[in-house]
Amino acid sequence: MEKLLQVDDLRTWFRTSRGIVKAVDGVSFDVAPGKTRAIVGESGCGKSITALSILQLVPEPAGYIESGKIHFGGEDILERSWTDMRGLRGREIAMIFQEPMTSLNPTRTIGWQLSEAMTVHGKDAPAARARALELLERVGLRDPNAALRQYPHELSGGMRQRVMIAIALANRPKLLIADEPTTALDVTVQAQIMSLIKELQDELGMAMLLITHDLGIVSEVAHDVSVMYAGQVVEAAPTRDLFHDPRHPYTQGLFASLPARNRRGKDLMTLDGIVPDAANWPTGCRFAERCAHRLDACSAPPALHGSGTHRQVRCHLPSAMEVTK
Amino acid sequence: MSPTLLHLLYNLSPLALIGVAVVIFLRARQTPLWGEAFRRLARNPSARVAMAVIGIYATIGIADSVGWYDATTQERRTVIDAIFERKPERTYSAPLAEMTTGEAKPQKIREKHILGTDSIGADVFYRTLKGVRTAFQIGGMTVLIVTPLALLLGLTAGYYGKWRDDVITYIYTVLSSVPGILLQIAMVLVLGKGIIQICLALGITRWVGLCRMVRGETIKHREREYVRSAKALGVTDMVILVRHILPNLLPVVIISTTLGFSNLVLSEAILSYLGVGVPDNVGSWGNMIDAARDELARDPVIWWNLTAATGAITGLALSLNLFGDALRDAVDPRLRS
Amino acid sequence: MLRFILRRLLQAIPTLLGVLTLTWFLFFGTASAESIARRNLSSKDPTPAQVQGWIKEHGYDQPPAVQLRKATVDMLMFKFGKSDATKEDIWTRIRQGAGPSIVVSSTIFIGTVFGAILVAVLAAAFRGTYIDKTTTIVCVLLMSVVYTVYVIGGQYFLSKQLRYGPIWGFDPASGLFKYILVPSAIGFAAGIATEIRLYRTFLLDEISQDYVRTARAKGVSETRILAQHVLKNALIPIITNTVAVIPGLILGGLLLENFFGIPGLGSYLFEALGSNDFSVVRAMVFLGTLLYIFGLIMTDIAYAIVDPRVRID
Amino acid sequence: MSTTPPMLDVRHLVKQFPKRGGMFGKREVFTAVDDVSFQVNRGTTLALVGESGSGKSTVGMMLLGLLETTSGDVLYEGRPVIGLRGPERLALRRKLQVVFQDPFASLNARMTVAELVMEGMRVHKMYANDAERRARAQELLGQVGMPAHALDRYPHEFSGGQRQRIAIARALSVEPEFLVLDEPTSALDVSVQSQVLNLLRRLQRERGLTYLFVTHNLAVVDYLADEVCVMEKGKIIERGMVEDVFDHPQHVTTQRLLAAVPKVEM
Repeated sequence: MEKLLQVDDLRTWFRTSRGIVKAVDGVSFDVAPGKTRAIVGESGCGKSITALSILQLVPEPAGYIESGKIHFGGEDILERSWTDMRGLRGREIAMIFQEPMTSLNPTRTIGWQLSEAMTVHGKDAPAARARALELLERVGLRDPNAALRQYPHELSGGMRQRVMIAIALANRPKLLIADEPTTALDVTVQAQIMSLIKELQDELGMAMLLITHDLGIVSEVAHDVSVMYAGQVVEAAPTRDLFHDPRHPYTQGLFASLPARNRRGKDLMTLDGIVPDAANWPTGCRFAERCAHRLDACSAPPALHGSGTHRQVRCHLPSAMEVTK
Repeated sequence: MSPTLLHLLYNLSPLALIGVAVVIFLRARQTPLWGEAFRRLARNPSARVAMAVIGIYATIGIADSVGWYDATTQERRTVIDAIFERKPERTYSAPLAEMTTGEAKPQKIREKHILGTDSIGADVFYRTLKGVRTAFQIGGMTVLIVTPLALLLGLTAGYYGKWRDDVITYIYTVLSSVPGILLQIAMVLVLGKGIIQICLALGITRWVGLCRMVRGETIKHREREYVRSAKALGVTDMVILVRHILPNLLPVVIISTTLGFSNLVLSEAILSYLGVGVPDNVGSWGNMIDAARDELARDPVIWWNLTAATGAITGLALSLNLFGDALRDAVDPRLRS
Repeated sequence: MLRFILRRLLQAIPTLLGVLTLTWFLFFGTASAESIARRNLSSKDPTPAQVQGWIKEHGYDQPPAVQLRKATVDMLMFKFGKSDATKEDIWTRIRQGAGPSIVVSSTIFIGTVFGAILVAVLAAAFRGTYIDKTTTIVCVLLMSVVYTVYVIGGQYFLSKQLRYGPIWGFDPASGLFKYILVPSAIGFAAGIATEIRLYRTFLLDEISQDYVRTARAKGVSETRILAQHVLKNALIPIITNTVAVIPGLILGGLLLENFFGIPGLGSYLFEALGSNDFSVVRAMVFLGTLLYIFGLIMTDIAYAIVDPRVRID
Repeated sequence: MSTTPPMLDVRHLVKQFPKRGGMFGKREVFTAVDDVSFQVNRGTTLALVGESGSGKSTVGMMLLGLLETTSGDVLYEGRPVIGLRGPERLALRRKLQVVFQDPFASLNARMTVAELVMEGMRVHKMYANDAERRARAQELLGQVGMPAHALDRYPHEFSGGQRQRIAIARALSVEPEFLVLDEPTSALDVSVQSQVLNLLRRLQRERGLTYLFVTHNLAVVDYLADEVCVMEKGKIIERGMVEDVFDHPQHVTTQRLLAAVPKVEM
């Protein structure tokens, strides 16, 4: 099947006082049209930087894309200049962020910010205004007419995230990048927002790249998952396969460390040690230091085995390599 | 006490000051924040130049603070006096001039006055050097008034809140409502001229800004979890203020003090110009600039007196500003990763 | 809004009372009438009779209650009395001086604020580049020069050498522009650096906010982000930082006016300083404070207008 | 049916905050905690759950005396603790300790780990001298799984999970009986969360600690807690044994909360 988004060997690095921090260091994945790919990983694994790299929104001047290819609709959009990217941002690829409280301009009305998303892409102001009302209604704001004239601080966190969704979907993008869209919200609001996103995704036939650390959300929403660790994808598979049968020791550890009723009275699995320093990745397998199944081979960097459509694992263990055949 | 002994004691004060500074520096270098900040400063070229310049000024100031009792003139003479004092000429001469003008018998003065003499014949270079100590005295003493006052009141108001906060906020609102320069003028007018009086006037008007900042920061820190967990352990308020909150405020306090110091040096010149500054018999850049006003109006123009004072004061203020900026960059947590 | 303004005015009353107490303390509490008289009398060693005569003539012998009234009630009624030195009516001089002062200082103020916003926006737009760095260095340099040097040097070069304007005097009838050009230029040069630095910080604080990233993700151009998003938000601290000084513009510039012979309130105060004229200084301190408190109230109102997050009820 | 009195008995606790009002307006109040009562038995874990703004953290702060109560009583081992002053309050503080959510904010960055862990012992004049306290601090760090060389380092040199262990060691330094755990794992990644949860479980087992676990994470409650109180808008709307409440939620809010948790299907 033709891929909507294809990221190849992406490297996004940062110049810092400690040297070059290789936050994203050779990440590859793809997103099929209308489908959802989740990127999961713990804090500092590079998942958010990966998302920002796609829109070339990595915080400059410290951050830069060192190498890699990002194909969107067949075109390598890394070739585009920053200015050329503007036509793509918000129109073809939209993005929503984690912090609904700070992601909206505090001194502009909701209507203004929503209309702007359309007028910068050529829609005339009255039409944008009309569509803004329609969108606010669609994302479930109680009084969309009033909301147009309201300022962000007058809305609750959940409502603001709905406005962010409306802004993102204003131009019917082909791809939505959702970077931890529900992390800052209460659990009941999380559920509402996630189901709204899913609903709108189906309605618009849009593809989604979901960045999250919440395995529960992944399990409910994503078709495919890529698990990131230390700036790399360590395992990728269709969601069901990955959840039923995680192969990488890190993924296995992640699942085994989840607290649950049936683990009461027993110790949870832990991953001892800490993530290595991004300014100084180990030369071999980056997980080796915390891995319970470490082999001699692990002092050499493992490749990402397997095909893109089924399962890929970055591990030297025979049990991990076997499934990729 | 014999004058000689008095002067010896007098000499100890700058040395004690240096000693305290060295001890503080060495202790600070042990802590991760300041240790890292000093390393960053040492790497920053403009900070290095600024520190070198400040060091030169400080050396001059200290040399001018170490002296002895001269039995013949019955006055105190300092190291600077001994090395740089020149006999006044009868009238002005340009920098490195061959001769003074207006003399009945022109005498050779070459290399006597490298920056020339002013309209009454005083050596400009010597006067410029004498201004250094005054500048440091005013800056330093004012800082010694401002910082403890602002810290004490700001921490109290911010931490305890309630009526203490109301009273302190009221006091500084009233003080800051009077435009600073007017209050300073009024105070010196009432207290009379003198270095201590200027420091008092500057101190009373300057502590408000720092106090307001300290209060705001303290309120922020008061709500932080580390303060709460200390309270839960039973740590007393006094210890929380001194051991927990104060060290976290020090970076902003030190930076604002450094930048404030340069401002104080400049303020002295303005106050002296307004006639409410340093007494005329004390060497100060403000007084030199004041005198230069007439020297520019005459013909031929005497420009070197103004230029020397301006150069000296700008050099010091600029170095302090650059150093303060570099220090801010060095401790700014946003730049840390 | 009316309620808000009213409440804010009421809140200013205790501050005003505090200031009145402070001025009273400064001028009547600490300095004895005799010392004031001695400083004002021209002869070096005045006889006790001369001193007593002066005290009586200038009303410093009145009982404390009367002096307290002079320092509070009379001040609030703008009854400043007569100058100690020249015996002119202070209020008349203040009214005469306000005009010239406000012309010069508001020219400087407007020029500085708009100039600083312009430069700060440029520096922020090119943040991190040599344009930004040069601006910063020039600002630090400008900030390190004493104000008096700006005035003395500026007058010497601009008026005396280049003859862009008269060295002395103020005669609006023969063309206002030429009289205010050089003083304004000097005031502008002396004041702009601090403002640029401040505004640049405000702008950079806004640029690093999350909503800017949202705007970029929407496809908004950098120019538009700066103009429509960042500037609007940065204007809030800019406005609230500048509004407070607006009423005080009436007081003019102490040094600048004196130097160029502009007969404003700055000159008046300068003269009063030279002649130890306590009554004038007292009146000016009070007036300055009143204007500043008024400025603070205006600041709060401006805040309520420009920042939608501030609730005024 | 236990006959011994509960270790902690909270009765009709109320906390009201004044709303921001003008000088003309009437003094309005916001009730953050509204008539909350519960008991915690020795050696057990009571979870206080609810969404943000439900008042759960406010309850914790009041128990610790970090926030004044508006009304109500708190009995610790049968003795009232509200309004205690001086030595009695200090003695209580030894028994009741707290671990906060954010290990980056709860450890003063300007103090070394040794200073942090020893501070409480100094306050309560435990052990004869600093050398003994230091030895004890080292022992405690070992118990929470921290290396010995951690003593002379500063908090920023450690990861989030390690810092949380330092915070736990600091709380344990005064040998408390009761710990208020205020979202102790919310700022941590799952793989680190499990380390902290295991540690908390072990400490409870070994030292017979009693926990009040304030959290919004229902999975953690399901794993760790014995009893649960569900809070909404300052009130306790449902309480009971975790299994009962989670399997048969009575209140509609509890049902909604439970339904909203995304399930990991494996």
